[in-house]
Amino acid sequence: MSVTRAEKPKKTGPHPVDYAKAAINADLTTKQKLGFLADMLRIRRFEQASLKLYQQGKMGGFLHLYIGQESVAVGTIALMGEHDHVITAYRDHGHALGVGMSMNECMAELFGKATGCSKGKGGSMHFFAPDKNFWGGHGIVAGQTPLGLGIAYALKYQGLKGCCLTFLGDGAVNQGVYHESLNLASLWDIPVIYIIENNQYSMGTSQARSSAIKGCLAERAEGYNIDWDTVNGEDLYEVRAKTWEAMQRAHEKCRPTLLEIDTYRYYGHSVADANAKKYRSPEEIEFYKQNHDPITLWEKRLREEGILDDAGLKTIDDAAKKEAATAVQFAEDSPFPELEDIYSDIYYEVDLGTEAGQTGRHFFND
Amino acid sequence: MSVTRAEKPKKTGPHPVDYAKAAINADLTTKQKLGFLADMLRIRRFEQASLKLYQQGKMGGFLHLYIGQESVAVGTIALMGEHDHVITAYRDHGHALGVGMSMNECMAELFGKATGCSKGKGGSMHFFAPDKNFWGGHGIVAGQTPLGLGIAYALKYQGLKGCCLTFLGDGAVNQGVYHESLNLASLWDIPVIYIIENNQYSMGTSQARSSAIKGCLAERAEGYNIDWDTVNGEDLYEVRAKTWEAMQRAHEKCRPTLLEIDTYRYYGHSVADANAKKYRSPEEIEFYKQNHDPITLWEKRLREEGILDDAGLKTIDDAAKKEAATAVQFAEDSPFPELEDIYSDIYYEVDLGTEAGQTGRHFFND
Amino acid sequence: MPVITYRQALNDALAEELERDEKVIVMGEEVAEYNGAYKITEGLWKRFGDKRVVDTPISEAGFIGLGVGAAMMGLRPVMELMFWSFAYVAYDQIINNAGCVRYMSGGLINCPLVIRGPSNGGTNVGATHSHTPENFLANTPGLKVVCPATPADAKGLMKAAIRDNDPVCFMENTLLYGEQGEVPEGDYVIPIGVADLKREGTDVSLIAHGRAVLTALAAAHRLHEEFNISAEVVDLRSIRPLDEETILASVRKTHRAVLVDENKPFCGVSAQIASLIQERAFDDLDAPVQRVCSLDAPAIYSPPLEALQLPTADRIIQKVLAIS
Amino acid sequence: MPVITYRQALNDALAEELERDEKVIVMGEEVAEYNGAYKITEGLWKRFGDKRVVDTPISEAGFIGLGVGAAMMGLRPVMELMFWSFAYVAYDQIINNAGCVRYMSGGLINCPLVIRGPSNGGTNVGATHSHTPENFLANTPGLKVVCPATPADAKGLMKAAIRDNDPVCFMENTLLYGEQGEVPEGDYVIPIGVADLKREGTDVSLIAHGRAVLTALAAAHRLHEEFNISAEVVDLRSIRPLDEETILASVRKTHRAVLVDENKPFCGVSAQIASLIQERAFDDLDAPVQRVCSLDAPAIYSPPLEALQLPTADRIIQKVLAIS
Ligand SMILES: Cc1ncc(C[n+]2csc(CCOP(=O)(O)OP(=O)(O)O)c2C)c(N)n1
Ligand SMILES: Cc1ncc(C[n+]2csc(CCOP(=O)(O)OP(=O)(O)O)c2C)c(N)n1
Ligand SMILES: [Mg+2]
Ligand SMILES: [Mg+2]
Repeated sequence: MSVTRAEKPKKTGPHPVDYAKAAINADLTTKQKLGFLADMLRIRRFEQASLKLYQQGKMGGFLHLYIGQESVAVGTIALMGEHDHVITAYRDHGHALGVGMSMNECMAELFGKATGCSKGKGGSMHFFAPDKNFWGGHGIVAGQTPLGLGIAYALKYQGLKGCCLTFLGDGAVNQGVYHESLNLASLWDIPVIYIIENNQYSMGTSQARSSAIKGCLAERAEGYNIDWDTVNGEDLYEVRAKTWEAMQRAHEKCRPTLLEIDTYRYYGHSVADANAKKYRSPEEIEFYKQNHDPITLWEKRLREEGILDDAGLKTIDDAAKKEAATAVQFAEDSPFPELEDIYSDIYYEVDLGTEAGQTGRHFFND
Repeated sequence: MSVTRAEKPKKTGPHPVDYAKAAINADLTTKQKLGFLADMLRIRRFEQASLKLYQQGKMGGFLHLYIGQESVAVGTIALMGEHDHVITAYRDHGHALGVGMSMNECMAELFGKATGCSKGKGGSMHFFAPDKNFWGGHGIVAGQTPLGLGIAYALKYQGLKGCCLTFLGDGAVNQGVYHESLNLASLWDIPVIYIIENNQYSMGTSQARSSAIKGCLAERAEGYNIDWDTVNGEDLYEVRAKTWEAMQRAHEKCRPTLLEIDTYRYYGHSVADANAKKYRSPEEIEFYKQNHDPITLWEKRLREEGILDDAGLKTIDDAAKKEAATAVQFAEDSPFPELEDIYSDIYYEVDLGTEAGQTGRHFFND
Repeated sequence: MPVITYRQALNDALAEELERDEKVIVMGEEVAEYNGAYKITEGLWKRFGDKRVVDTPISEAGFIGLGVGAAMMGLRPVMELMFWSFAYVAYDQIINNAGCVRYMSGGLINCPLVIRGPSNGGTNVGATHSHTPENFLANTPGLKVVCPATPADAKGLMKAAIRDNDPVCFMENTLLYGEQGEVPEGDYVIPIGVADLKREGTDVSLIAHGRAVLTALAAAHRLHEEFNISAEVVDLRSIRPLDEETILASVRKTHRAVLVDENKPFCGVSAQIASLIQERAFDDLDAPVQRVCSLDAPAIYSPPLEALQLPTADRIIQKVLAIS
Repeated sequence: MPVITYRQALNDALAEELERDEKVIVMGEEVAEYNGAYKITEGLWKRFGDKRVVDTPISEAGFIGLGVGAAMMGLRPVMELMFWSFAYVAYDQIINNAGCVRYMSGGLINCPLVIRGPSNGGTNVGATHSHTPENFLANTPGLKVVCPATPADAKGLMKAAIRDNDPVCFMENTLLYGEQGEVPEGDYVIPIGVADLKREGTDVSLIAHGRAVLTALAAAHRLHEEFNISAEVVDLRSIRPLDEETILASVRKTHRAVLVDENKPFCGVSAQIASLIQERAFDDLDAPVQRVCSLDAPAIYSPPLEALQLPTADRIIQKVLAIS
């Protein structure tokens, strides 16, 4: 029943528009362009390291790898200004590193260490960095979609020109709360940008088996009178150009946008996904790796533009690898939380020892 | 902020299509046509009686009147065949009487009597008659929408040519579960027909203040690749013609449909609605009563067709009034449930005294 | 002290907090232009305008989630559920997002959100509209749960809830909205987590929350009049945090406890209290702790029957007599 | 008797019931082509085909509601929640539709639905994925709740649940799926509502359900070996209906009870059991009933810490020693 996507490769022909020429891309400096490469490689090297350590049993729970989708997080998040925020689902390493979180705190979180970004309490699915406008990391499919709305609502309430990039997967579009959020976003002119990272599968279920649509998932926005677009996610320039358009709509008109960005994940749904190569053929995966890898394509582009050579690439990649290795060491060396840490970070008032945190019993073990 | 709808009356000009000529209407007998009048009047007289008794304190809880919307229930439900089913929300008196429930059992239910259709356990919002393919009466907004899907699913599973008419309000379209249901209905080819009874308000909130749309509420079906239509609910012929089209689609192709039927309620959201004349002007209500009353319009039509005169109308109306009066007496005379009845109708196995109903403790009072 | 209704007390608290802190917003179905389905928000929209008092579509999961997101950003949304029963369509947002986001972020986030509305049976609105989920919500570390029984408590606790930096589930009762009582003037705030002795007594402790407190007081009155039994009435006021010391002190004094609780019995709040008392005051007990809950069936519509389904003074008295 | 895993026992039960009754359908996310996220439905799609074993989109409220509607019409859907934690997005459908429709219709409808899936902490998947809502669900008259601890119970109770004409919430545990045990051959059905003495003893009753039964058995073993204390282990198996007589008989024999429960403490299942025991076996108790629950915080991710958050044999032993 599942469609073999490799038979229907994405359009690879010349783009009708060259997004490199879009205003938001035209002025990019070499440094910025190389920076995007570095950002994508940071994600990939971090995850490759974490995969190895997961397989060595250094982590528990799930590990959902973002490898193959790096251009989406980097392409969008790099556009964020002071009042732009981001929230996503459990496949959150790319976004976390994208906003500038250190590999140390992220890797330590995977290890469940007290030095982790969430002190070892959240794990892979729950990275957070509010100081970097990154609001997680959420495990319940589509559960983050109204939160993104609320973040954007708060920006507007405070008169700030900002938006909230709110990511979800292609499988998440069939959760009701997402639709409630679309209606609210449009009805109230909330500067939220929903970004469907369409990697074609929700676990082992192809998009065709989970969503009834006419043309594409983003088209559902029509019913809510929301502007929408589809984006070729392997082209960083296109991702930037179309996301920027949406951000301007949010900043200038407080209107939401729904973007659907085509992308692909190379690994299973999570590392524990034993069926990773059953619901789609190894050939399909290989086809994407060969022809649609966003890092390779960007690298190629930068070479064509004459700003990258082998040595340059090596320098950037080595730095990413080294940061990852250092992070692994940091995580290894860090302590686990203490038993009593189980009871902190539940109530703000208790943590801060305020009066409100001291009246009555808050926890019901002895 | 609320739009005064009376300023924008519905189109009253000549219909582009004369639905009286539609196949499903062309062959109607005089008896059938008068029957629809009788059915609508039964609803109105039943509710007028119940309103009076509610105001006398004979009932508890809510009483959501259907008055003004009668053509929707009657126009659609009269089309039902052996394998067609119906489910709706809390504004359910019209549908209940429409499937042929007796006023006695309905009125007794409002009184909370043991002779009520739900033995006094459900009340106004929870009328049921599964033997007449009527599955309630549901109080949580949109909560019935996946149930209608399941009923239709079961029909298809059993190879029966049927459908489930699943009613909801214009305010219910913003509950997530309804969207989940639309996707499932289309994805799996389920013969469900969603019917939005758009009476323009959800409690005191106009449609414009609750739903962001492009053209109309039904258009959201596009995003799920579902056929849809809008219907002028004051024209019984149109309601029948368009619903029948949807039913044929369900019967023959197992495909869902979304219909949006324009209608209007004369009373407040419920009888307890103190604001009934605040969120919309008395003029607006009067305008609808004068120009868009579905019973008056149908009556007029039958007179034009030469099959109804004053005497005929009186006979039908008297019968409805008499049935209502009898029902009130029946309800008055009926006993309340006994205290021990509180504990029946919870578990089938307990009620039937099966082995499964007798192992372990089921209820936790002494 | 002025005598006002429970409804007015809530309305005053909301108005004062809206006035005091512009981060406070009130949001929910029909709270603005309609003045609230139960008129708790009467006049607020007119006074504070569209920005501060906001009508929502019927999208509880969506707007509660929105409230959580806005609270994470520092706003202080007070979200009305027209009935707490409707929390079940927003359950994930309440438990997982409001309740867990601080923990999962290792304390980087806090969520100063109030979710409020009536949570009660007794108004003949049937099973789906009569849920009382304070037991469920209080099961969740990360949430606070408050159930005021009187106008004064309603006001003082609402103000505390809005100022609290953690998510507070604030459970009212449609049958209490019209109840009158004295309410101190001025900035009256009652700390969350402090029970209140609503009546002193020596022979038995009646421990209750919400409207059950009034039922317990009625029973205490009759126990005194008809049986010369002196019943103490402890009003929990807050379910989580819970003022265990006041409960235990009362039981250590009276040696007998009857718990009155409009929850369904299985794992109701009173199950927790019974478990607590037998554990921490075992040797002080002269008789088993008794519970009077709603009769264990979905809420029945039939008005005379539903009146019997909720705890009644009669049932409390029977239980007290059985252990006296 | 063949020794098989808990997973295989469930799979066998599903296969046998699919075979026996063509009204049975299995539905959920990834249950068909993927063979189930936890492989409980392995092979069923291949054997029974698209009509009987159905993959759903990620729409729990929608498909659970669909299951309720189909069950009202006489089908017998067995719906998988990939985790019981995801019930919170379908809560209204479970409580209000599955749980209340029979009552609200005055008994005209019944709903032979099974909702099944794992409900447990301990696998480091964080707070949102580690809920154990058996207490909440059992609070609802109209729902049944079953929590098997062993392969044999898993099989026998699953078959009973599918044949039951009321909605059954069937709660498994990912940490048990690989556990092995003897399972009788043939049409093995265990009535819902009957507890099981998993170990006889005389000094203290350990009362538990689900995986906590294994923890209790481990503690009982060590209590015997290290302290010469004879602990009886009562496995509730079913939470609602509840086999109170077996619980009370055990306590009347041992005079001491320690309840072991992976719920969070506030209003956990063990609160109800403690309340029951002190009420009905007050004079038989030599010491207060003690509870060992999950430590009262959202589930922590950090693997070594989460292992300590769940009830451990050590904590059980401490409690037993404290009252012995
Ligand atoms: C409400 C809910 N249902 C089910 C799950 C289990 N689950 C986690 S991820 C996932 C697939 C999601 O797919 P998609 O949205 O496409 O995101 P992707 O994994 O491809 O990034 C499922 C079913 C969940 N976490 N939450
Ligand atoms: C989930 C939920 N939220 C809120 C309510 C309260 N409520 C009952 S009816 C209603 C308005 C529904 O309006 P609409 O869908 O247009 O139906 P109508 O009353 O016009 O028939 C509201 C808000 C409810 N019953 N369930
Ligand atoms: Mg996907
Ligand atoms: Mg309406």
